[in-house]
Amino acid sequence: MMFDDFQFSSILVSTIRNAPVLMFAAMAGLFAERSGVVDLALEGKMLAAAFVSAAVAFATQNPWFGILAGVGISAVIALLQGFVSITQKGNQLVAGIALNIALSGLTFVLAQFFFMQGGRTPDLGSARLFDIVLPGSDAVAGIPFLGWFYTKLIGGHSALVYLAFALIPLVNWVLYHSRFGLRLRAVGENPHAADAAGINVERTRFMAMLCAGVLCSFSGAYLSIVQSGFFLRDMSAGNGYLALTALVFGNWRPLQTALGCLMFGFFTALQVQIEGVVFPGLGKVPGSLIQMIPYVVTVVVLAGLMAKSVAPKAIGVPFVKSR
Amino acid sequence: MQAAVEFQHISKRFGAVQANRDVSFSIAPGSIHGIIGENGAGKSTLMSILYGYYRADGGQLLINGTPQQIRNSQEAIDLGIGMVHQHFMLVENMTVLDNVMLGSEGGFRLAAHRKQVEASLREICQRYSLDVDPLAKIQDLSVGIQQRVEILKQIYRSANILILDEPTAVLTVQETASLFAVLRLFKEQGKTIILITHKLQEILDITDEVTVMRAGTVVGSVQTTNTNKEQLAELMVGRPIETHLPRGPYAPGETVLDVKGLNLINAQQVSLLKDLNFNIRAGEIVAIAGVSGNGQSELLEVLSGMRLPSSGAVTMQGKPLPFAGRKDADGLPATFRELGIAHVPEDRLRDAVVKNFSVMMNSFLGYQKKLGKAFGLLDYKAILKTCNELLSKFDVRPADPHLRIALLSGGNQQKVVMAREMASEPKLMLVGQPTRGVDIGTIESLHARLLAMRDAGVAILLVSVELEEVRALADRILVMSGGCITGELKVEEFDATRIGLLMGGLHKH
Amino acid sequence: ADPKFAVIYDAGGKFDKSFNQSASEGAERFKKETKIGFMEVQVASDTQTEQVLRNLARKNVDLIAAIGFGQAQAVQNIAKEFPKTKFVLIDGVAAGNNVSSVLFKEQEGSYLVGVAAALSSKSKKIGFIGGMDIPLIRNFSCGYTQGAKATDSKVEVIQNMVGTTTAAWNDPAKGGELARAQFERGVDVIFAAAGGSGMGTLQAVKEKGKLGIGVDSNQNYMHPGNMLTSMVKRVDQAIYDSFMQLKNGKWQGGTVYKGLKEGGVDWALDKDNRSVVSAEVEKRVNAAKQDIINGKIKVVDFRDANKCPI
Amino acid sequence: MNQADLPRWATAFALPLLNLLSALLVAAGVIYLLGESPVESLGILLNAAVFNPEGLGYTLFYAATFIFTGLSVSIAMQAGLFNIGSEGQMYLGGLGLTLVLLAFDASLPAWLLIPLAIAGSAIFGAAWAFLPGYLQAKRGSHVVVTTIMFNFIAASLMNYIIVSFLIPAGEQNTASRVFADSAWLPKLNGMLPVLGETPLNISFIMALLALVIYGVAVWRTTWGYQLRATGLNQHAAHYAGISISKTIIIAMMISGALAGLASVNSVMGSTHYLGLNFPAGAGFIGIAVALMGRQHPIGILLSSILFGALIQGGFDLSLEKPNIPTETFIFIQGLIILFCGAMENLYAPAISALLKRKEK
Ligand SMILES: Nc1ncnc2c1ncn2[C@@H]1O[C@H](COP(=O)(O)OP(=O)(O)OP(=O)(O)O)[C@@H](O)[C@H]1O
Ligand SMILES: Nc1ncnc2c1ncn2[C@@H]1O[C@H](COP(=O)(O)OP(=O)(O)OP(=O)(O)O)[C@@H](O)[C@H]1O
Ligand SMILES: [Mg+2]
Ligand SMILES: [Mg+2]
Repeated sequence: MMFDDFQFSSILVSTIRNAPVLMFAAMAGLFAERSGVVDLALEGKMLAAAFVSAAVAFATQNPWFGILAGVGISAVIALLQGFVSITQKGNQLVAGIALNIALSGLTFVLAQFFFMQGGRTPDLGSARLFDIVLPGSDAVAGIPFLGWFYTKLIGGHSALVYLAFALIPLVNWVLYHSRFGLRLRAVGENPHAADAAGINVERTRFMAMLCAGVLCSFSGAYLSIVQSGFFLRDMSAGNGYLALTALVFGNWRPLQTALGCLMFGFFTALQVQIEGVVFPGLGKVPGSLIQMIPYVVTVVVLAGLMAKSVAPKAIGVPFVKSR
Repeated sequence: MQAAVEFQHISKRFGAVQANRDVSFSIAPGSIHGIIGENGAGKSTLMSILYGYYRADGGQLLINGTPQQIRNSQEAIDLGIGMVHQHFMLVENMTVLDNVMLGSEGGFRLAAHRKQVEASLREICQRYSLDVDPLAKIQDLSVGIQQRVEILKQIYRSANILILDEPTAVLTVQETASLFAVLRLFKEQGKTIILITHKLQEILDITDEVTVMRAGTVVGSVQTTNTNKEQLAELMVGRPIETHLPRGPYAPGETVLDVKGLNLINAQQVSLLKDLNFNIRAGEIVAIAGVSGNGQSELLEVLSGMRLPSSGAVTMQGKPLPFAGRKDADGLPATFRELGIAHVPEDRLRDAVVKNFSVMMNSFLGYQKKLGKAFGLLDYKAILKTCNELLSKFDVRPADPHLRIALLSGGNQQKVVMAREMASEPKLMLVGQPTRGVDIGTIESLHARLLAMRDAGVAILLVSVELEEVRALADRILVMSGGCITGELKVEEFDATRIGLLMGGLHKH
Repeated sequence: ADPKFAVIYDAGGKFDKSFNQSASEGAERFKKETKIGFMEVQVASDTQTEQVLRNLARKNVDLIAAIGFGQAQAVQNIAKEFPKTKFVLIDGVAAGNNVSSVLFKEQEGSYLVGVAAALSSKSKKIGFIGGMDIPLIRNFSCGYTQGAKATDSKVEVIQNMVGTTTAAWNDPAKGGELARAQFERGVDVIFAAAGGSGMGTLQAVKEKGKLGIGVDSNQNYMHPGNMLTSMVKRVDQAIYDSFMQLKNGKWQGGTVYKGLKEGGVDWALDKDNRSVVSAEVEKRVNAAKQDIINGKIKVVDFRDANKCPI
Repeated sequence: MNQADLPRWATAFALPLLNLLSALLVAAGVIYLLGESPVESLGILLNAAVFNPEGLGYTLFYAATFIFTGLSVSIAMQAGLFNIGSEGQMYLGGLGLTLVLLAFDASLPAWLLIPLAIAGSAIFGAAWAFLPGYLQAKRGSHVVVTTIMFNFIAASLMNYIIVSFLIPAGEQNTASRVFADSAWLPKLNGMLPVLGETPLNISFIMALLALVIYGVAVWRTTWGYQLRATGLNQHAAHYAGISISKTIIIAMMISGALAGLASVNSVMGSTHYLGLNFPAGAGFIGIAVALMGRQHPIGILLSSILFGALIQGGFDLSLEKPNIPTETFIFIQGLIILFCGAMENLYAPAISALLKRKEK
């Protein structure tokens, strides 16, 4: 392999594998937040989808049914979140945090109730999503660089990885080039203007929540039926919050947000690789300090290099028809 | 002839407030119909009912003779009703084109229609002589142009009944004139226009008929040709309005503020204020006239300490204002207040009040440091007493110090702000657009107070786009254009044409 | 009447597929054999531990098993308060005549699986994935490294920790990802001492057809064919023994260290990994085991000086 | 229809009560599905958390921590800042007091040692909140994001410090050594023996005091006025001569100091050593407490007690009913926050209609 010394190749591959969890969630958050609803409940939706996907995939022994069920539950939760934040005009931050807490408890309780394994679902075994081997992989596998590039970097991932990357241009198109996207942005920026233009603000926001629910479910499914092969309590492990960070980092734009997710993926991968490496002058840097890298980088980037990111103006504010 | 719009016994109540009470009148098709009334008289509420924002509690609406239930704006739009709101309803970070398309996109894929819409926009701009770039972002446009975009939207949607709620409150004379030109064109095409304004001259200039509202009810509808300002004003307020306010002789004292070579360049390297030189003396009102967006707002910000100038010397009673050695203006306005500079900002909702505070809590905003006792504790008893005095002195209605200030009408909010700033007994008073969106009764009383201050020896800097107001208050008039002072004249030399030319940037030295 | 027993699991919980679970298995075995039941609880914080211990002591439970070093201080406090109640503490030391502290020489078992790993690795790169960077886990990794290096000094050990919060024990995705990253660096055998996160690691091992090493209880059954072995830590036995002793009136306080010799730790060889472990490996590992038991090999305990010799 | 139309008793009591009942109803459904009797469970829960004095002691013990973290989140919210970082600030606060105690617990008398340690926790908490505050004020970096990041960084940093420096040689527990007796906070059961053996200590009194100070500072002082003005309208605050960046930085530091103080209760009042991950989510519960208590001292007090009771009662209940895992109470906490914190108007239309009918 070409970059053997730096293990750089491995970092890139690992980045690709790490990013989808964040990417799905961040795109989900993008829909919600661009419509003016703060989505602090990504974590909860992810967890619920991870559990339901794993449980159904196990019960049916078919990962696709699992994913489908995950989509369903996550969408239902998103709509509930919508009911609270949009219809009831409740505090969106509270709603998000409340759902996260409730779902963290509920998924455990249900997993325990159904499977009696300490809030874990049984191993999916063959009901996991398989990795796709690109055609002709065997032929090129031996070629330096190209072999690695084709079989490892762009090949050999599960369908959800490809979906995650395909989502970037798709979301970009929907947001900037479709009627739905135009209305969505208007509703998140100035709902009064949208309302005056005859747009149903609440319905548009519900649609956005639905998109958020569906996209977020893939994130959960990726965790449980691609990466782990089972559900475990609290397995979202803060990824929902990281996705939100990527969203802020990306200024609520699909391409930049995806870039933010890849950055997180990259630094996580990097951190894995340099754990235990002896640095000249420093010696072995303790693993716990190396674990900080992605977070420190984020703070530095947000503080220094990045222009101020500008949130959608109406974010977090329930729409009430008078000033 | 069948009425384009007919209100029949419309009533609407908000909590304890009866915003509309048994309102009945009709609007002839192809006419321009004015609605006037004091702040809070119920004009906007009535229009909101017509546009589907609110449901009336009782009564009936007839559009072109047919009773209609209008439940939301979409249904209003479907009936050919368009509304230009007092606060613009535009998405600021989108282009004019996107704003126009919003709600009538013509299909899921935007690109499919964009070109078409753009072409028809350009065509409309030409036809109505509205100079707007369809691809410009709203946030880059001046208020006057934004107003045009609102009109464009309505033309594009071919609204037949057009409601305009105080469209001229933020417009200059020229912009108002061009708006009215468009409105006349509309009328020629047989469209019906409803115009709400606080400016009686505009009513006389353009409307065919005018309805006067007071406290939620209609107090009369008259043909414009059969009436005059005085009669309308009296109908509105319920008492005669004084047009010529008494003022003492012009006897300026010492120089209070002296501005020399003031420059302001923003982060994008645009020069906003260019080499300003002027002074203000005790006991005089210096007015700055000009089209808005020519540096007046920035000048007020600099003089009140909200923004640092790039260069120049400003002295207050002989001492330089403490700009030197600062990186930003964070906290600076406090120092300026201590020096005796009071400030009534142009944008009161944004700068001058905290909407979610009560009237009382707003009654000392900016002066909170003065009120702190031991441990910085606030003495609410004393504050309440002072606040009640202010409310009654300035006739704020309702005079409830515990009401959230957002629930006061704009005019009454303005009274609170003015009262607060005057109560600080300043040496220099900076006043920006004091009567924007305020009804004539209130204008009268605010003007009287400013003049009384002047007579008491306070130096006053007034920024206003209303030439009427400038004429009524100023001793000296400075005209600003493009960040420069393009001319100065005494009030005796007041000449609207000449000022207009100076505002256009034509020097006459 | 029958004596009363109770088990208190730490935050990992009864089903952690690790030492808590092992403890519960020991208690279950005791229950099955003696028909004497026991109470069980899981605590979430150190404050709760004390509360629960006191509650149980008040209910006149005779022997309370506290699992995990986090409970040490609480056990010490309550043991003082209730001198008649007996306690068995796993993985920690608490003072008191009525406390039996059971410590395991994880380094010895880890040494054995390190030997097995070094012998079974083709790439001569082996991996270790721990849950959190704490001395206990470092002791696993230190023993593992000692075993591997003693077998083949050229073997490279790559080590990663899942995280720094308690979430690190419950992040199988990260556990799996770390494994995949190690594979890409050439690792082909991984020892996972990471609780629930280790499930992800072993899953990844199976997926990529590499070899994994389980921890605490015998995890060979999880992925037969891909499990080289498991480093078993017989918490179950310790609990079972302690319960039995009490029942038979032979219970004693004090601190015991359980290594290979005492049967406290071991490597697991059963039908699930039979096919993976060659005769050569089996011979070498068992030889090392003998050497440790008879003192020929001294495996350094990381915790003695908070330092690993290698 | 909104709350403004309703009388005060309805908005202050009836609505929250109805919401709480709704949350409990949903919870009862879940408990029923788990195969236990909701009524009996509620009885056990209430008894364990409220009626039994020792249980009440534990409830209040947990509440003391939540009051501080709740105040921490609340004060930042008053300045318009959403501080998610109380967890990390509390963690660092624990380090601050530990360093003081490790250095001086042998040499200083309790009356000097304890205040010094408490100051240490506040200073470390404040220092950890300074950077996010500074970055928000001067560089416009979202405090929400930076504080989330700082939580992660704190976890790593503390792990490094505890594991590398604080664990006494040969010890298993990932914790500092146990402090000398002089550093143990006086317990309240000395004064109120009925509380039994609970770790409830004087930091509960401190918490009540903090609530009062918070209430006075925010609503009765110039400083609080400036703080709230900044939180509600930055433009107006600037106009009013308030230094926005100073206000933001100070608010964040006070928020951090309060979070730091939250560590005093559990570290000096209960465990008497600094353990790994000792905050155990108290910082996040602080967010819930602040939101549910509407940043009002009484609200914060009541919701802290509610959460304390849930933890205490839930724990006992799951002891008695193995079918109901403790996690059920995490779910119930979430439900309560959802119903009471985000759906406060759920029953407003119904009550309003009821009142109207009566009027007629
Ligand atoms: N959304 C609302 N909620 C409660 N009360 C309202 C609301 N809107 C208007 N009101 C009340 O109705 C009355 C009429 O308000 P409206 O906005 O119609 O006045 P207006 O005539 O447009 O005043 P202005 O000249 O200031 O624009 C006000 O006095 C106010 O108290
Ligand atoms: N949400 C609301 N609740 C109660 N009253 C309201 C509300 N919104 C507006 N009002 C009332 O409507 C009336 C008119 O409001 P509006 O903002 O139109 O005032 P205004 O005089 O037109 O001020 P401006 O021209 O500066 O906007 C005010 O009396 C205000 O009390
Ligand atoms: Mg109005
Ligand atoms: Mg108005």
